[in-house]
Amino acid sequence: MVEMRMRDALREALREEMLRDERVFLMGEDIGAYGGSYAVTKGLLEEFGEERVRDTPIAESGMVGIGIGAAMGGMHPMVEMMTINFSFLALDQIVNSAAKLYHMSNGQINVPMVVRMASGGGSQLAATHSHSLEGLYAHFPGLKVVCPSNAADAKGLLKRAFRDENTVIFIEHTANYALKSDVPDDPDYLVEFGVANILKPGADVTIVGYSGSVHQAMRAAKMLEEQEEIDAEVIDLRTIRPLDIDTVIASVKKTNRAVIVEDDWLFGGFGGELSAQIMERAFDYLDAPVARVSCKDVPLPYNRNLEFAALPSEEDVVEAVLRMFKE
Amino acid sequence: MVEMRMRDALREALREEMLRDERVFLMGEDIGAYGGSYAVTKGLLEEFGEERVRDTPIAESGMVGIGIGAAMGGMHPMVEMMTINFSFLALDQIVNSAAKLYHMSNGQINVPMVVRMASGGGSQLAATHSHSLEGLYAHFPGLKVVCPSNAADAKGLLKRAFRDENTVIFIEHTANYALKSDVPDDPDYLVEFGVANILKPGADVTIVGYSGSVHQAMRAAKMLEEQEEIDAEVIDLRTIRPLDIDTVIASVKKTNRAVIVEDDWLFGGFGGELSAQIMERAFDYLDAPVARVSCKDVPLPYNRNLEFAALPSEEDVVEAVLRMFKE
Amino acid sequence: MTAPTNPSPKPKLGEEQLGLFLYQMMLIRRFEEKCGELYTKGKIKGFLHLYTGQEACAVGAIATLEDRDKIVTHYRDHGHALARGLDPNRVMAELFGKATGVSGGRGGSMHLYDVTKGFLGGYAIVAAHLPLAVGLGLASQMKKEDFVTLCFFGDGSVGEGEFHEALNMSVLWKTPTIFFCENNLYGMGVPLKESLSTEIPKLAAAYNMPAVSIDGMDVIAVHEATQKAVAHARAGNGPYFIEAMPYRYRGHSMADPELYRLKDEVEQYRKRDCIERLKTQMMKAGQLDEAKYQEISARVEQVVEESVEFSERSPQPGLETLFDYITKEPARG
Amino acid sequence: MTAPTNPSPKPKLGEEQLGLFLYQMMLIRRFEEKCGELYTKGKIKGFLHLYTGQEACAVGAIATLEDRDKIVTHYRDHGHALARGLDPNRVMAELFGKATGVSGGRGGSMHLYDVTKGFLGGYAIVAAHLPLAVGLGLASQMKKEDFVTLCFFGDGSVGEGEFHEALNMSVLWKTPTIFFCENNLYGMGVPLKESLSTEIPKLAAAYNMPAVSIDGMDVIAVHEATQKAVAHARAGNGPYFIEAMPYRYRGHSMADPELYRLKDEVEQYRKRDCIERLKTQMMKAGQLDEAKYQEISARVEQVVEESVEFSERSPQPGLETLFDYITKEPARG
Ligand SMILES: Cc1ncc(C[n+]2csc(CCOP(=O)(O)OP(=O)(O)O)c2C)c(N)n1
Ligand SMILES: Cc1ncc(C[n+]2csc(CCOP(=O)(O)OP(=O)(O)O)c2C)c(N)n1
Ligand SMILES: [Mg+2]
Ligand SMILES: [Mg+2]
Repeated sequence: MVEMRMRDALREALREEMLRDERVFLMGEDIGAYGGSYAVTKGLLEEFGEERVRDTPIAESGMVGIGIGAAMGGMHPMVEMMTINFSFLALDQIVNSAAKLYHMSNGQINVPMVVRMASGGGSQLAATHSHSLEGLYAHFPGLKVVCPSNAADAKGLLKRAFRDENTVIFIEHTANYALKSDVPDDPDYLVEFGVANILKPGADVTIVGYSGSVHQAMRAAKMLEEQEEIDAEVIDLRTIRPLDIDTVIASVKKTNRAVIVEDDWLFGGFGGELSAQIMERAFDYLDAPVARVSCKDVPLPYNRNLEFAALPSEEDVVEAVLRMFKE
Repeated sequence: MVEMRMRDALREALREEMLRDERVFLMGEDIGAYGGSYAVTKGLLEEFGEERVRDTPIAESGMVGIGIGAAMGGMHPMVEMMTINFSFLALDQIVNSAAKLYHMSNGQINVPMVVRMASGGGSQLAATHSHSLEGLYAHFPGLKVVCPSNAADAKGLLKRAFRDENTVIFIEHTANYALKSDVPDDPDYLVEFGVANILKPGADVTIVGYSGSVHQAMRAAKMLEEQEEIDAEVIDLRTIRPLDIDTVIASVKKTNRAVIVEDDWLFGGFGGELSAQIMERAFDYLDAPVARVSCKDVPLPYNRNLEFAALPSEEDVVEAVLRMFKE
Repeated sequence: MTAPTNPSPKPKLGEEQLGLFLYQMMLIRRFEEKCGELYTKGKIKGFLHLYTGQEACAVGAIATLEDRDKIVTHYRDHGHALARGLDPNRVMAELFGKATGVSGGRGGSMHLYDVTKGFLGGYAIVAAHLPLAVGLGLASQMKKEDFVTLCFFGDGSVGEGEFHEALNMSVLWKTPTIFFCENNLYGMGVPLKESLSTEIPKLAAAYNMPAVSIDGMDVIAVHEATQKAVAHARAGNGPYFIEAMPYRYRGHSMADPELYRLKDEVEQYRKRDCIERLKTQMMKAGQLDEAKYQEISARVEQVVEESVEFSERSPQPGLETLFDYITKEPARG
Repeated sequence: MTAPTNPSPKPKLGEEQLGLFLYQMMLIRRFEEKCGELYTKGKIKGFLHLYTGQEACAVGAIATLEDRDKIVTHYRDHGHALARGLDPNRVMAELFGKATGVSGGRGGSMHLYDVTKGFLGGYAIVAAHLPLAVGLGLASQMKKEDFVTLCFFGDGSVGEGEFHEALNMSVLWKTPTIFFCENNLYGMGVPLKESLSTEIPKLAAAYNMPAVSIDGMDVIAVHEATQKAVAHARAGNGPYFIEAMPYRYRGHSMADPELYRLKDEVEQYRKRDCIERLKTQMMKAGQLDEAKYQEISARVEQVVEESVEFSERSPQPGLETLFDYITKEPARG
């Protein structure tokens, strides 16, 4: 176990996988000499050279398409989209090529590729640079969508992504990069996809989060415990496709209440899917409607006060829980 | 009232709006001499000339961006994406420019533009050409998303779209193009956004659809009535952003049961949002969990049997309703 | 064997090779005509884009490849598949949506795949497969497998942003990619001159790669140009661009009402037909006589008929396979 | 007024105009330096991309425009905004996120807008505003409003597909668009030669539009070239492409550790500084003396200080405005 920040854990994962498997190589904007926009790939160019750490032109669609081609040719590329905001430009390649080739070719061609991107608001980057669209990617059959909340998971999940035979969308919340936690140094440390993590067991209400929102969930749980004597169970989904709905349902059947926290807009966010599934599978156990705490349905403004007002907070979670107990 | 097919009603709407407002012009692939992939723009080049009916190169992102620029410059463009499948390529422009400019500019710039696209499966066009992604667009604040189910609505909604000050995503299910209905010939005939249509009143269960799925809903209602003596209320949402949730909730409070039918994939589809909202607002009225009937979570296969097995059918709706009454 | 009276182009290719070209072009022609019929009868569904008029491109170009080389192409892919030697039975079965089809009935006309032949697919999003071809080139370099990738696409693709992104990166990274543009003058109903502000080879050359324009109705010219391109790419010199000019005899797809061009234009181009041209040339050169031609015709007819029968008697994919091939499991561990 | 001893470039511009150039460049320089300080102090947040080193581009080019003309640019937009005459107080207030900012505090550094000045914004998705500039050109044509659109972007944009799509359609439709590429040699940390397989003007010219490359550190050269471009576009001849070569003195953004270039390189370029150059030139020509220069300096200092004070004392946008400006209602009816 070594304590490290999530960005360093991610780098370790990339490094170890590159050492383990020569099919693994990296592509993206400024991942070389610049070291990556969020310093995740820092030092890898020096260690692995220009063939395996490739700076690309600013051409998201092309670079993902090239990643797909390389995967078809037997490589296992990691394509860094810099941020999820720029991934719109590559969405066609991700959805129509990467996610569908295995199916369209009747199983002849699969696309082992990891597409990494930073996500999330809260840094006053304004409307075009603050997206949280994990749920958008989770909508497409053929993809896997990973969204770690801490350094240890980030490492284990990213290493696991390079063992997958399919395209994995790996989304890193910018607010998590600097968070530290103990990370196993075993080079075979993997975190399986589709296995949620119960971060805090509890009896009274289930709070579900992923990526950045896990931390609001945990802080809210603490506030509920200390201020309201409400014992919340907190679940970190880790991956949203595959989704470990069983763990969520088991929890809700125990607590009879569920709150979903996510950074994305409420309307049409992943929270809707999760809420619907909880209702479908635990209807008779619910003492109150499943609640959603999400971003307000506005483009994120630059101004700090407005941005904070738009984003979900631990107070919002506490409020949602209390409302449930009042009704 | 004139009986006409949806494609002809759409053409009428375009024609009337072009006659009414000289800011309106059309851009898209093969909308000119070819007449449009689905023959919606047939004859308009001849009537309005090359300046107002512009064939574009195959360049979806560029053409939507040009539409946005033209709108900023005082025009009211209609950009035809041919099909929703190609709109992935323009998603960045739609989401990051069209939807956010009004906000980012603090209300100085708005983008009055209509982006039309055909959607839906069922024609054996295989995995990349069969998307139903209405919900994807509905996720973004700043956009309006219209999905008519019949010729009259199509005309009234499309005309209404050209009165809007914002970007309207106008999605036409290919299976609806040839459907006929009576269409008002009043040039001021408009259908307001955010007003759902109760196609069939009923007392026992609420079936909600939009675009293509409205027809499965109606056929299912008929089967339920004739074979099971179940009296279903059928609601056509018409627009999913803005969403007329009030009409849906009023209906569910009366029937105590709801089934959502949509062509899109179940996981992360718009149905999840709707289901969650129904639960949130009518929890105490629900006799059973809200049910969703959607496309199976697979890329759509070319083979007819497989494709039909994947897509939702009226039988699936009937089954979902019956299951509700059994539980 | 006497030299042809017509001095140019000089066929440097032997009788056997030319005979194969003729056979392949005739096979594609007949296969496509049959597909057109079968579409009208409802045996083939979805979108169907026929290749008639363009046979010289697929046949001349693909003959230059070795077994380990790869091909990616667009939705107008039957010709490329047959020229690469995919089993006509399994290609036709795919169009029927049968389990025996090259893509198990999941892909249909626009998505033919046969990995054993390096035929890595037909793609239906215009220009989306160009980056794939560049990525395959990277794999070839990094795995030192020395294969080249031949990438077919239409003139319409040139307007897409991915065309630009792919060409640029291909030159930057010197990938062994042959960009083969079949400029049949139209993208659906839009004439190229209305959708592109320049000439295709001029644009391609601006990225600093060799770019040539050739007659796409002349299988020998296509073969020669592609041979050069393949040699260039294989030698590690990076990509090569070929614009070949054939003509599409049929509408864009079976749904095309062809309002945008005159029947007369089609007739003019038919006079330069690639099959007629090679046939005449070979006859003049004493490499073909009427009997031999009839023999080829009969063989083609038989192969096509057999493909239809095979498809008719093949089974549908079972409904229990609906959830197959969504993701590949398990992980490599 | 005596002629300058240095014969080329011959300033055809009068003293007043040159004085304005000098003032504007100095204002931008000082404004940006101040922004850098304020960022370090946490007064400005988010991403901040400074324009120092490139002032000649904004100033020389924008001076050629008339009031009705439009500008779109990328996220490195302070220089363009100030050169267009946006109120420095309101530009600074925007960076502070205040309600008095040009975008009401919603946009921040990357998204300055002032419609009254035809300043239609800074855009943060690389190359996404190029098509917007073409669309504005269409509007100008169709509404017969005779305005041209000046579109600024960086060398890094050239790799994007939208660059290609915009240039092509612009030429096809002869829109009055001036594509003004500020080639500062880097897209973030990637040198252009590693991200583009060719030279920018060569590529632009391949679309069949005039394309020139000029010194982006020489405000007079920039002005002359843009004047030609504007005249060309205004006369209905379609788009025009300018590659100007300035140099970015600071990192890409305030977050840039600048690992990819040597301090020495920056120093070399600083020797060619656009402000120093014009200052020397004007002094030699007798159009400027030390006193006048100090006067301008003092004015600049005052304007920048005042902008900071204005911003400090301006109010935050109210929380009750959170849901403002999502969609514009009601419909036009
Ligand atoms: C991204 C995208 N946009 C639009 C279409 C619709 N479409 C299919 S084929 C085609 C024309 C392509 O023309 P070209 O590249 O010249 O090939 P050809 O059909 O002539 O062989 C169009 C517009 C598509 N499939 N993908
Ligand atoms: C589509 C997209 N991809 C990536 C980015 C991240 N990014 C912001 S600026 C930039 C470099 C742009 O360089 P250039 O166009 O040369 O402009 P400069 O910053 O040098 O003025 C990059 C990669 C982005 N904003 N948009
Ligand atoms: Mg073509
Ligand atoms: Mg630059």
